[in-house]
Amino acid sequence: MNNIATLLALTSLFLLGSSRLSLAINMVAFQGFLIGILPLVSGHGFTLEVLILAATGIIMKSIALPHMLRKALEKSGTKREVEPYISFGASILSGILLLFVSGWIVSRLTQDEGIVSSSLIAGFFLLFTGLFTIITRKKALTQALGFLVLENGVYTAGLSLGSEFSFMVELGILLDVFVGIFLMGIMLFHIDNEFDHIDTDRFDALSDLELPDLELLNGNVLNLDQELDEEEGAE
Amino acid sequence: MSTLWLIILFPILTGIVTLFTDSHKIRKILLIVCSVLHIVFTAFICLGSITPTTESWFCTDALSKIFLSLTSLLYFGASLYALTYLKPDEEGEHVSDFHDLSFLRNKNAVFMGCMQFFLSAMTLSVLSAHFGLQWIGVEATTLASTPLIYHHRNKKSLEAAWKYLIICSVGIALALMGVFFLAMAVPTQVEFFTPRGLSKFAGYLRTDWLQVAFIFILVGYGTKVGFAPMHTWLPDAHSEAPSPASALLSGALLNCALLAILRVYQVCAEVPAVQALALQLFILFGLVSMAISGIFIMHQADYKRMLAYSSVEHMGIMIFAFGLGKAATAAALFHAICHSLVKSSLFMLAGNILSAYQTKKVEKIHGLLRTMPITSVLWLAGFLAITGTPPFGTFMSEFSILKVAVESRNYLFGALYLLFLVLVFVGMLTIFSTMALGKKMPVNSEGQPIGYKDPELRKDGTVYEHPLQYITPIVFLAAALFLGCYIPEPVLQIINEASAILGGKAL
Amino acid sequence: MNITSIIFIIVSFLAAPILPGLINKTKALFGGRQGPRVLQLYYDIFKLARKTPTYSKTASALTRIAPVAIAVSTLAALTLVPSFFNNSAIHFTGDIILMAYLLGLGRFFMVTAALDRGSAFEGMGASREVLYSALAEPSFFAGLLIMIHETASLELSEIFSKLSLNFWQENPAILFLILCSWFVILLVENARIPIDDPNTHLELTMIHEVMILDYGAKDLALIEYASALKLWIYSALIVGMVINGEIITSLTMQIAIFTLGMAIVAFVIGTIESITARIKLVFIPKFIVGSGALAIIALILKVAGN
Amino acid sequence: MDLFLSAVVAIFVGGIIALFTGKWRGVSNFFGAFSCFLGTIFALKPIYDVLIANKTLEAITIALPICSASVSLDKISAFFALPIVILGFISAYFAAVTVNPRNEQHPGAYWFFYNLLIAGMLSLVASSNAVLFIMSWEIMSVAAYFLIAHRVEMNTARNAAWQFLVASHIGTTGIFFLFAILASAAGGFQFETFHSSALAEGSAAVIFFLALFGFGVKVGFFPLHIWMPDSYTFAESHVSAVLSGAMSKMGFYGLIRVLTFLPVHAELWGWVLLFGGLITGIYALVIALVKLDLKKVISYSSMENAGIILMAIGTGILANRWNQPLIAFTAFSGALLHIFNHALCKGLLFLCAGSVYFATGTRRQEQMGGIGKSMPVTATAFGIASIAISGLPPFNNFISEFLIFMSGLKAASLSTPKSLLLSAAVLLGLGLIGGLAAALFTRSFGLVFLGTPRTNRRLNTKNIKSDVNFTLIILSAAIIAASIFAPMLISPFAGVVSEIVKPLGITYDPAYIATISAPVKTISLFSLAVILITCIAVFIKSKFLDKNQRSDAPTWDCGFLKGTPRIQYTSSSFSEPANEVFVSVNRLHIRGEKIKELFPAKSSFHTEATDSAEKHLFIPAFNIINKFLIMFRGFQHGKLHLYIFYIAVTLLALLIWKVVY
Repeated sequence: MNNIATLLALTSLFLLGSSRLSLAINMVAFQGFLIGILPLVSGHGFTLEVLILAATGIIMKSIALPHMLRKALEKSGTKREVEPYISFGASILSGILLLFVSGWIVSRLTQDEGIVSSSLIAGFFLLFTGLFTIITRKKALTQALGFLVLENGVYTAGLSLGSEFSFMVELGILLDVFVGIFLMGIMLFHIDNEFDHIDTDRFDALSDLELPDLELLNGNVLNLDQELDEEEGAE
Repeated sequence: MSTLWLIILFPILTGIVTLFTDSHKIRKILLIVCSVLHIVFTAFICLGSITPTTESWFCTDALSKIFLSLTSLLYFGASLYALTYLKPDEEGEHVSDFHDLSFLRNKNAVFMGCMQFFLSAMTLSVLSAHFGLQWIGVEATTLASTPLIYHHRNKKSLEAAWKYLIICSVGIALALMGVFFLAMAVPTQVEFFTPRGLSKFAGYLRTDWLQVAFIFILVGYGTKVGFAPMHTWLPDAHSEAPSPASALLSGALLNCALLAILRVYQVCAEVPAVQALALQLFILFGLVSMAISGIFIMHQADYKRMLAYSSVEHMGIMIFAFGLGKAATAAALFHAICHSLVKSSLFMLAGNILSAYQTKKVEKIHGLLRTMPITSVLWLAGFLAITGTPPFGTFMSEFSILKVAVESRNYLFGALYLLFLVLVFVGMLTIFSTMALGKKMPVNSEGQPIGYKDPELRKDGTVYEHPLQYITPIVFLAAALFLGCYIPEPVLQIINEASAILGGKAL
Repeated sequence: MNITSIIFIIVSFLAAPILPGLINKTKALFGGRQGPRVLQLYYDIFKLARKTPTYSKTASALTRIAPVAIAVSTLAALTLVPSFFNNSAIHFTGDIILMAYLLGLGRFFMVTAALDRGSAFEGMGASREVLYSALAEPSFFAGLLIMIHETASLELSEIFSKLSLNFWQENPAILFLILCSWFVILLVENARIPIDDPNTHLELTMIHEVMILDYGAKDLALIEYASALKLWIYSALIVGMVINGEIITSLTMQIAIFTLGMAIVAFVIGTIESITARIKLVFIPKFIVGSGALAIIALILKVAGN
Repeated sequence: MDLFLSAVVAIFVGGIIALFTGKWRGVSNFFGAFSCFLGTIFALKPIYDVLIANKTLEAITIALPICSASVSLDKISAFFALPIVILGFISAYFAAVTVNPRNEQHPGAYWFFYNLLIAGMLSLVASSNAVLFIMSWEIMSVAAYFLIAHRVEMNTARNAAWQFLVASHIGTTGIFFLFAILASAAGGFQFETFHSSALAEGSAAVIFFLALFGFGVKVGFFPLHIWMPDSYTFAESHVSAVLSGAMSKMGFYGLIRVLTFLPVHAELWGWVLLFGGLITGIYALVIALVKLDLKKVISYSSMENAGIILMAIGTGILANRWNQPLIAFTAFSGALLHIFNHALCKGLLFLCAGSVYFATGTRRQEQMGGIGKSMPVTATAFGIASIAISGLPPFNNFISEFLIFMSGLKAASLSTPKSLLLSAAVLLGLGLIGGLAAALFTRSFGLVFLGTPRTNRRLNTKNIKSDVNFTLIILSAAIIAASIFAPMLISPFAGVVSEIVKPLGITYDPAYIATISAPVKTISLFSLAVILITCIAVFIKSKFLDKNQRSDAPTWDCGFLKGTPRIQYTSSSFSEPANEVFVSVNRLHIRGEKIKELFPAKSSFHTEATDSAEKHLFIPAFNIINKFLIMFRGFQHGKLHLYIFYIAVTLLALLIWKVVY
């Protein structure tokens, strides 16, 4: 369990440091695989349900979704994430910082129990890495990857806490995540079609920076004297 | 299998059928049939004829009933409205074209199908008692509504949909984390992972975990509800979505997410320390949301975005009220009802204006009272209703909330609350009076307007308004007006019951 | 209403036009001229009263009504003036306010009538008149306020009669200041030099005279008479304020002293008119406000004295 | 009470019928106006019962969503219902004959909001429940908003309406808050419960100042008056009459009503009202003197009268505080009488202005002149109203101002320095206000109705609506009647006064009524005498003395041979000397070239007068607020990753703040 947690953390760090998108997809796929086998090693026994869940998880997260993302990547013709908001080196450093933060939070949270769960740290770390990726990267594809990592983090944390729900709910959650990322994949295609790029930093047509030109909003609305003429004209 | 599954599953079925139907007419019929069926089911649930068999998945308490009937009602209104709003299929739009994964080709089929999925998801999230199931429902609403937002298939709607999907997914993922923590807060394995199930362990809940869980869930679902500063997707999505979808998003979806938070609060209320934290955060998020929305409603250039911000504001009002507790809880629930009715009508009316003028810019629209008499009168009435002007129901709730704030000696909060309400009022008044009043459009010799995009004017200088375009707003606004003058006994009873569930007093 | 007040009204009614004559006589005295007769105004009024009026084409009914209204309101004000240090014909709590405002009513008609003919000059006079009288009003009330405070009485005749000799002896400064400010008001309200020069020939500098440029005949007679009456009222107020009527017991003595007082007021006005020049129009508001300031200084002195 | 409520309902229902019959102009007009007539006449009966017959009407309880509210009519309510009923009736008539024949307007909407306004005001005064009060208050404001904006074609009307509703809403928040405080202290929304509630002194002060703020907006308390001149100006004249004559009185109603809830009135409040009123009154007149728009002048005069009334209320509070019941009684009576009288005068003035506007199509005094000859009834009515509003005898406003003067005079006879200050403020202030008001209204009356037309294209006699003369005559007659029968008003109004001070535990000696009636009686007789003598004298003069008069001469032009109508004194030149005096408050902004050469070319010259409060207080404040709000707009910049960043930061901040830390 600890080993898997360490591996998860390492893949995340790797993700932060790599500029090549195909590599990043592979990393995430590997992460999906690791998370898929996590329930098997967490010592809950090998019931049929656990096996099905693990299999579904692996198929979805490490095969289907990465495949789709790869297709999207091919179609868009992009290879690298260029000029992220925070450079790759700094990202790795921040990643390490985030790792410490996760450790700190987890240690504070579990101080009553006196145990520090490494997989919980990994969960938090994945969550933060996912957020960090979405925040600092520009390509829509990377953001989708970031979301996947975040989702992995949540899942890992959930497993490490041992808070398991019934089979159906777990399956439902998996399905939801899958559909979500699937949708993102579809939209990646659309983005590529519409914009000829998948850079989300150029997604800023929708903002409130523009001010309306309304007569009622300039201070002169208080002074209506000069408008006498208009009214007389209308009569 | 509980019969409750039926109400969740049949919209999915009709939705799938819709998705693969080529005839626009049949799709329309399916849409309406689905909504009517849903209303019938809802009526049975509200009357208590359908109840969950076990406690583990669903509950149909007063809270669920309120939000379910709101959802059902708004959905009915929105589908009626969608009948006229959706233009007939364009040439070459076939359903079964799966070419290069670029999603289904037929916009209308996707839209109507997803509406029904959306309904199902919302129903699931409202009815579910199990926190995991509820999470699935809320996430499903996001997934089902993304295609709705992308309906127009242009750059802006794509951008809006992408932002919506990413932000809400992130938020809801955080909420899932919170749900896991919630499970940790219970020392032993629980039989029912539901509010009632957890409440049985009231004395044994672990404060730390519960607090963390609550924060994660509040931030997570709060993103979906649209609390500032997580509301950023909301104006984009609401303004780009087609109006029936905006009406549903604003009137129904936000409520569903709010309900999810309230369900968690039900558990938190069992532990005083966590309850104090929760109430504090409620008030904080409420005031921040109101302030932010006020700022953006002032100087707003786009009337649909203005309505979206107004939703942020009203969610803020409600959560603020929940934070105050006591009678304000009931007031907030009442407010939720009135807000849903009014806001969805306003979005529909905005749709009318948009389809006539083809612009969402406030500054380009003047003298609506001349060109679209019915829409603009309703538009003004909606303005009064949404800003809490008596005798609309919103006034009653807003005033009772203020009274509770003062009663509990939160003078500062009360004053801020009023200040933000004024800010919103002024901003909205500016926009509504610019649009409805003022000079009529200059027209050329043929009576067609000059310098504007091109509403097709008829001889008398007005735009044709289809009855379906305004019948729902009329009914909804009338209902909001009626509720402001008199609350029928069953409604009052159910509100008070729901308020009691949340530890509040009667209205 | 007693016999004294009836005598007073009759006397005032008849004798009012003497005052301008006296003033003119004084001025002539200072100028070393013989000057017009003291009764000149009577002659003028009688002469005018015999003539038939001519009106401007622009004039409306108001021009015809105004002289009557002015005369009536001034006469009405007269009934409220203390008669020879005794009660006025009609006296009640706060009568002085009615008196002040009745004179204001006369002014209203004077001003609007001036605007009635559409003459630039008359409008000019009107615009000055309304401002100066508006500014004079507060200082009038300021003086009144001190006297009310001293006498604790709200009727004009009572106020004057209660202003005891003591007050004169103890607070000569205060009373003097009030006197000064009221005297300025007298000058302002009656269009005397240094505010206004009734004898000037340059319409641009006139105030009162320019407003009645268009009047002639009976109307002018009425207005001239009302003006004289107004001067009489103000003079009577000043006399009543300065001279303590309580100590003079017999009516004849009262009448004699009152007459003497009025003559002195006329003489003082004449003297002022002789030795000062008309001040520049832009300084008039300051002059009036300054006189108000005197009254307010008196008020402060009074409060400090308490 | 049933009758009163049914009157309200009748008016309201009439409005709705008129709304839905809007297509048929005549039908709509009929229902709208007729229901107003009917309702106002019915409402008179209960008002009479309460005010004069001293009956108490049984309260009626209405169920509202959050409480049950009772409706009742006490003396204060009945008193304030009077102006509503009178002006509601007369303006409805005016509207029926003038506005709605015009084609571009939708009569249904007009009547709906008009009737809603009247019904709202009537239910406002009748409600003895906070929720119902606020509801009626808001309905009244909203109805007024739509009435002001009724001429939808005009951006000015829209802007004025915007100002109105913004101001009104900001004020309403104060009212919201104060009622919330009262209700939470009393534990109920009924007014009866407010009386018995034990309020801390601090919260009483808060309530008072909130009330002053909230209701001050409606009455035009400086500097909250800013919306008022514009709204009254750009609304239809008969609407302005109702707004100024009745609606702004609702502000006084609210203030007085709230005063009755407070167990003790602090001295400070009295001073604030006194000096606030004084400043309001003088400021209004000083600004009005630079304004050239007839209706704006009348609007500012509303503000001036509000100042006088506030001064009187302040005097009353101070005198009560000093245990001078007679002075307090006089001041309160004066305030109430002035409210009533002002409603009549202001209604008449606005209706006259409306009638002039129909004839000339302008409100600019600079362009009018000589209208009196073609509109003698309007001119006479305006003249009467001008004399009255300037506070000159023989008309009613003088009598009410006289009472206020009396309270000041009486205070002067007290021996404390404070009382001297009070009476100095009242006497000097009222003196100046009276003088300036006279200046203002001689200007308007003289320049609009007298002289010759300043431009010849104005004054289209075809447009003169003689139908409206009926309303003018009625109101003029009412003014004269109120002057002559003023003593009869004192005793019913005294009942209102005693109801106002009853919660303070003060009862006034009934003999006071006689004390203050005595001078009022004399004045009324005096007024009657002055009116009669003047009439007789004028009659004699015109019949016998002016026999051979000629009226064909030109106006004496002092040797300037080419007199034209344009050489007449204009509105701005008339007030120029006054403006010179008050230049620091009402500085004009002059645009245009100065003449330099001996034979100048054609040049233009334009002056603009803004309200100083507007220019130096509100516009800068609005700009600052605008800038401040715009600062935050960068928050919604459209960058997705930063949006996610907000979420992350919120989450982390909360985690660190609340849990981990």
